[in-house]
Amino acid sequence: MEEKLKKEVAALFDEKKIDYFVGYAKGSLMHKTTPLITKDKEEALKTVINPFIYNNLACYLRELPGRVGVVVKGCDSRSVVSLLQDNQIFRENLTIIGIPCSGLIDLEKVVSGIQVERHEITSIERQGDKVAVKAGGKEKTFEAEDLLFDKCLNCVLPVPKEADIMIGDKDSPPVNKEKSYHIIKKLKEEESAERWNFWKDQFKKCIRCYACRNVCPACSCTRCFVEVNRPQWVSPVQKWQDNLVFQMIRTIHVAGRCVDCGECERACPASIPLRSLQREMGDNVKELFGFESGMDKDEKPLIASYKDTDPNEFMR
Amino acid sequence: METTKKEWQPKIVGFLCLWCSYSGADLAGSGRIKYAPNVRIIKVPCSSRVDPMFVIKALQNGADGVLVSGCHPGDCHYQSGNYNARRKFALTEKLLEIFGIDKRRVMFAWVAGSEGPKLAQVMDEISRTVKELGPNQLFSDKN
Amino acid sequence: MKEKKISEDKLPELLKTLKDKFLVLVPEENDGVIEFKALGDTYAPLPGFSNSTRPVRTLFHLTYEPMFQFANSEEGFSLEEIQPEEVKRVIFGVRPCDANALGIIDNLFKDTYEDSYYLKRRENTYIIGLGCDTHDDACFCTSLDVSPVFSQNVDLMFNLIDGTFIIKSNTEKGEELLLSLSDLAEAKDEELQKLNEKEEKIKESISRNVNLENIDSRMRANFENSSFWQKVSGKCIGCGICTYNCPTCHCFDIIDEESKEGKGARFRCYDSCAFPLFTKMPMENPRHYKWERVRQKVHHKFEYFPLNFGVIACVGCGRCIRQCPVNWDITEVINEISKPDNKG
Amino acid sequence: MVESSQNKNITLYTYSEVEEINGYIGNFEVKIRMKARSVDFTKCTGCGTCYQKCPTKVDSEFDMGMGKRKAIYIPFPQAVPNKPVIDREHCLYFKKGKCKVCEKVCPAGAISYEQEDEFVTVKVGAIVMATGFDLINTDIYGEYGGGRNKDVISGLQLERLISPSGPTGGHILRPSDQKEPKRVVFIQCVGSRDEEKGMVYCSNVCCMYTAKQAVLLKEHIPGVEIIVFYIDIRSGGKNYEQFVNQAIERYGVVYLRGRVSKVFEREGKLIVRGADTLAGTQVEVDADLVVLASAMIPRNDAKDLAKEVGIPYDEFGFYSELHPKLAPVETVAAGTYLAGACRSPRDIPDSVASASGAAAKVISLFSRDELSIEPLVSSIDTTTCIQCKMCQEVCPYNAIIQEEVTMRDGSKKKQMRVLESLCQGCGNCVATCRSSSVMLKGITDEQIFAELEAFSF
Repeated sequence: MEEKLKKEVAALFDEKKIDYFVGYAKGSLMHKTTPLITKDKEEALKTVINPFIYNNLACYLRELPGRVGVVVKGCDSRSVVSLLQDNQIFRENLTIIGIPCSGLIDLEKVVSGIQVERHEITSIERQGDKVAVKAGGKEKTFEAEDLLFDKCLNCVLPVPKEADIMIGDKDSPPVNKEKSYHIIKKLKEEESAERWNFWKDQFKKCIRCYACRNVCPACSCTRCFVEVNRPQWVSPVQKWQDNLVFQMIRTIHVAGRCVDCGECERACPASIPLRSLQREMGDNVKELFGFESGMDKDEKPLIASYKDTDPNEFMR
Repeated sequence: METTKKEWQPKIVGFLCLWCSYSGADLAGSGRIKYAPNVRIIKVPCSSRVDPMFVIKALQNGADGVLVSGCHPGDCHYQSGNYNARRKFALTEKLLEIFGIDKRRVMFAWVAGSEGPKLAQVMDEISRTVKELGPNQLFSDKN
Repeated sequence: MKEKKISEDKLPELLKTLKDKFLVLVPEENDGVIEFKALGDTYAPLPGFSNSTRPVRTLFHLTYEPMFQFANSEEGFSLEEIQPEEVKRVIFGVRPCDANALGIIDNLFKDTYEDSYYLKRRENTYIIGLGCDTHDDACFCTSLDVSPVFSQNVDLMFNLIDGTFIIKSNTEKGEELLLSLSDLAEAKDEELQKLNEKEEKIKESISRNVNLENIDSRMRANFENSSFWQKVSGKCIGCGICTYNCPTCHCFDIIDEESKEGKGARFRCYDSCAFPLFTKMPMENPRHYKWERVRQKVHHKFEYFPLNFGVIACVGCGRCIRQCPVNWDITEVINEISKPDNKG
Repeated sequence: MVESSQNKNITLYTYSEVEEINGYIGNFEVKIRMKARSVDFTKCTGCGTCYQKCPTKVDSEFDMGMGKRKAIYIPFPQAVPNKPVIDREHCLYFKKGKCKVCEKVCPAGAISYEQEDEFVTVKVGAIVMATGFDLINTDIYGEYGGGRNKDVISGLQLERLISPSGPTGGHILRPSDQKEPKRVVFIQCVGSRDEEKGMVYCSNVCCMYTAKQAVLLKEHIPGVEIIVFYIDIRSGGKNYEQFVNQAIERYGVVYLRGRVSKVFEREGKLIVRGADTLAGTQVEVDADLVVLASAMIPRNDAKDLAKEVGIPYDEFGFYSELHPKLAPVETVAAGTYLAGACRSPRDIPDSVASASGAAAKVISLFSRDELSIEPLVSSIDTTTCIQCKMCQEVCPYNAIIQEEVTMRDGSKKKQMRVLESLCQGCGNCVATCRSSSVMLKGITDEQIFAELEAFSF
């Protein structure tokens, strides 16, 4: 797969079809990958594909001038479509290289599974439904669904829909809705006051680094509402109240754009389960309006459109 | 004069659209209809002017409840504003649920300019509900 | 004073005795986040290399803190200063890199303007360092002459050698603390020898390395190289993780929060050069583009801070690499600048 | 119409439809579809040979289906322009590919079967909506025959029967057997003031035209008996009350206050059964002709056009004025005005008055070089706007555009702009903008925020 991708990328540069290539490269930390953004063909050939390509590269597309070739997984492709709906990027400037995804391995789950630190793990290999992990003398085989990111276990679109080039065949991660939803489910069963207290405690940890926002392709504003100071919607002082209000409003803003790529949660240095917020909002959006983010680039954005038949029961 | 301790009264912010709900309030007034005095009204041109941010900010500022009201679907003075608004309101309602804010603190209503009695009813209803829920302590640093 | 020692299993007891006089903070893990928390019933050491998610400086230079309260009423304007809490603290388990970082930012907070909030907390806090037994692939302290087993900025230094903690006192405060702990045996020379061996071993095994030769002049020469900065900043998403969780970053903003009836407070809170609003002025933003902001961060640490205080503002703790959502790596950037073929 | 067709400042587009409206007050662009007439008007002299010779007969729309016209036809004698058009749906040539009689007989060679719809885009400064009305389909009233009986007709059909250029040449002959009726029954409020089946409103004109038609019938047919079933007589208007009184007193038209419950056929007669609520009795009369005062309703495609223009309409489809008292011919869409029955049912004097009002509004608009508008309009901060165009999507007035501007350094850049002349200040765009780049002057976020703060909880 990697070889095929390299061939395609080289061809795109040779045929002068792209100015920039956005893909993944080996990271500077064991097992991790890092985004690769380059104008240089030779550098672009360092691109890799493995079960650790977690970054959603769609978040770079707005910044890049000219024609861009971008590697997308299914969820990322939805982000791209969503950005197209929002007029943030233009299809004619994009060459979308799709990668069917069988799920991404969550390194934190590997570490807690094998009880060895990440940098000491020598190899992690996906073999169908199993993942073999080797560390020092230890060797352990896991069920894939125990090591994949929660979001992957309920993937809506494993194979990118909007793609110009496809690398590889159909592929999809195992489905385990229960596991994917464990936090959401637990919270749903609680009384609303308990839920509030849960989030209150979570946002006491928040340091307002805005990694959730900056890593999110759906957050496409150049100036976020938190940076507005007349009026000051959200105080820059990192009190939990304002941290929480920031995330509440962000949740509304990305409703209808969020594709459940889970990047917000992965990026969060305070380990706040942000994905469960966004995912539940996304599920609500689907239930209320039959709208699924990033599926059809010709669809109008959620908030810019309406139907006469939209839910009305909640109104007095 | 005052001998008994005053009963706690909720403070509720009401975003009312100028053309329907606010006229409804006018009508209720000229019709001498009595209703709870707890809602402080902020007049907006259209329910579509109401950003979900307003609702959240009102709660953060300590409002015990929020009422948002506009023209009935199809009756919007600005043609389709309330349809757009309805989507935002539905999302806001879900947002409250997800974060664990009691949904009963926030009420969305359609009140036409001719519906003075309904406006009064809505005002009474949210005042009563919020009174039962007690003061909004959500954003308080205590507890 | 000669190094003392205490057996590993006696440590919880030792910390417990400290608890009577001090607020004892120890690292604790919760949901993958390691934080310094008040010691509970007992101390449970964390396994392996486990540095706190946030550096220890966040306990001195708080994320936000009120500086004074004000009120404007009919009786007139009143202002009440808010001083930091007067609590004697012991922080146990500070890694040498983070302790070193405190020494670095002391320079700033002690400079022309003495920052009472920071300094008072420094004064009231005993820092007990804990030498590293291991490290991960983001660590590069050795490149910055930080020892993995000792720091000049701890009061006491603990190092585990074969089930025994070797305790080295480094300051008067440390000695005072050590004296208050009854009958600790003295460490033997061979144990100290083993400690040296351990240090060498860890130093050797840290493979991440930055080339800091002539770094200041190289940085200066490279400053105008916008295409270089544009390239290296490409994948940065501009979040504040690396600055907020950096042990030497210290930028803050001052905010007045006025609430109802003219009452309010002035707050100091973290700010990050990664944000577009950082030091933005009414009409002009000195760092309009992402690459300019990334450059600011790197230059501040490796050029401006050394220029002002004679020390590089980096201790190689590796947090900025470890926690970065896109694996942006400052060591790669510095090494790129240090490459002989980098034209600058 | 003839007069206006000859005015050099008026261009009439007949047999045409509005396809698309863009732009804003003072600068509308209207795309008009000029339907193919299949007759070259530059050649046609209007001699009329073609429609005399055309073999195909079709029910005449103008005569409300009571008369016939040809497949090539002039809709009515005073039509402007007075030149024929081919009805392609019924023309034998278009249906079967054979005939071409009109082409053969046309002395001017004006017939052109190949003609296609043409489009023209005109730039106009203002738009007057004058789409008129339709009549409610009285077939829904089963008790009045449900449209099965030919001699139950509408007021408009009777109007054609009375007209000298109508299907009977002005002789009042009932449709079923072309006999002169001896007794005519008028039923008022059919579809009007009827919450159950019809429209809740009063159609305004029926009382008066019924009185007029009754008088005309009396004058045309000596000895004709006329009975009018009514709910109440609404004759507000100059000289209207006197006119009705005259019909009753001088002409002897019989007015019975009461509802008709049933109209049915018995032995070649129409039996009208109803109540006389003043006498408190049931009445049953036999009539030769029954005339229903059907409700006026908006044109069936009025709503589609309103959506295109961007004006609101009420639950029935009548266009909404800006203000019922103070701005009855204006609409919320700046530069768009209302005339006639498209706003509500009205008679000729009222239609003329509103049309004059609309014309006067247009003239006063055009007489100024600058426009004064409400100051509560939106504006966009182009430095923070990301041009997601959500504001444009939600704007009901198409008041937000993306335009290319030249920057100070000469480079071109696209940016969004609010057309202040169109913006009505609803604020939908403001609440939709995620980056708070849109501001509604006078009702800014800052002001609302201050109101929230001022409540001081």
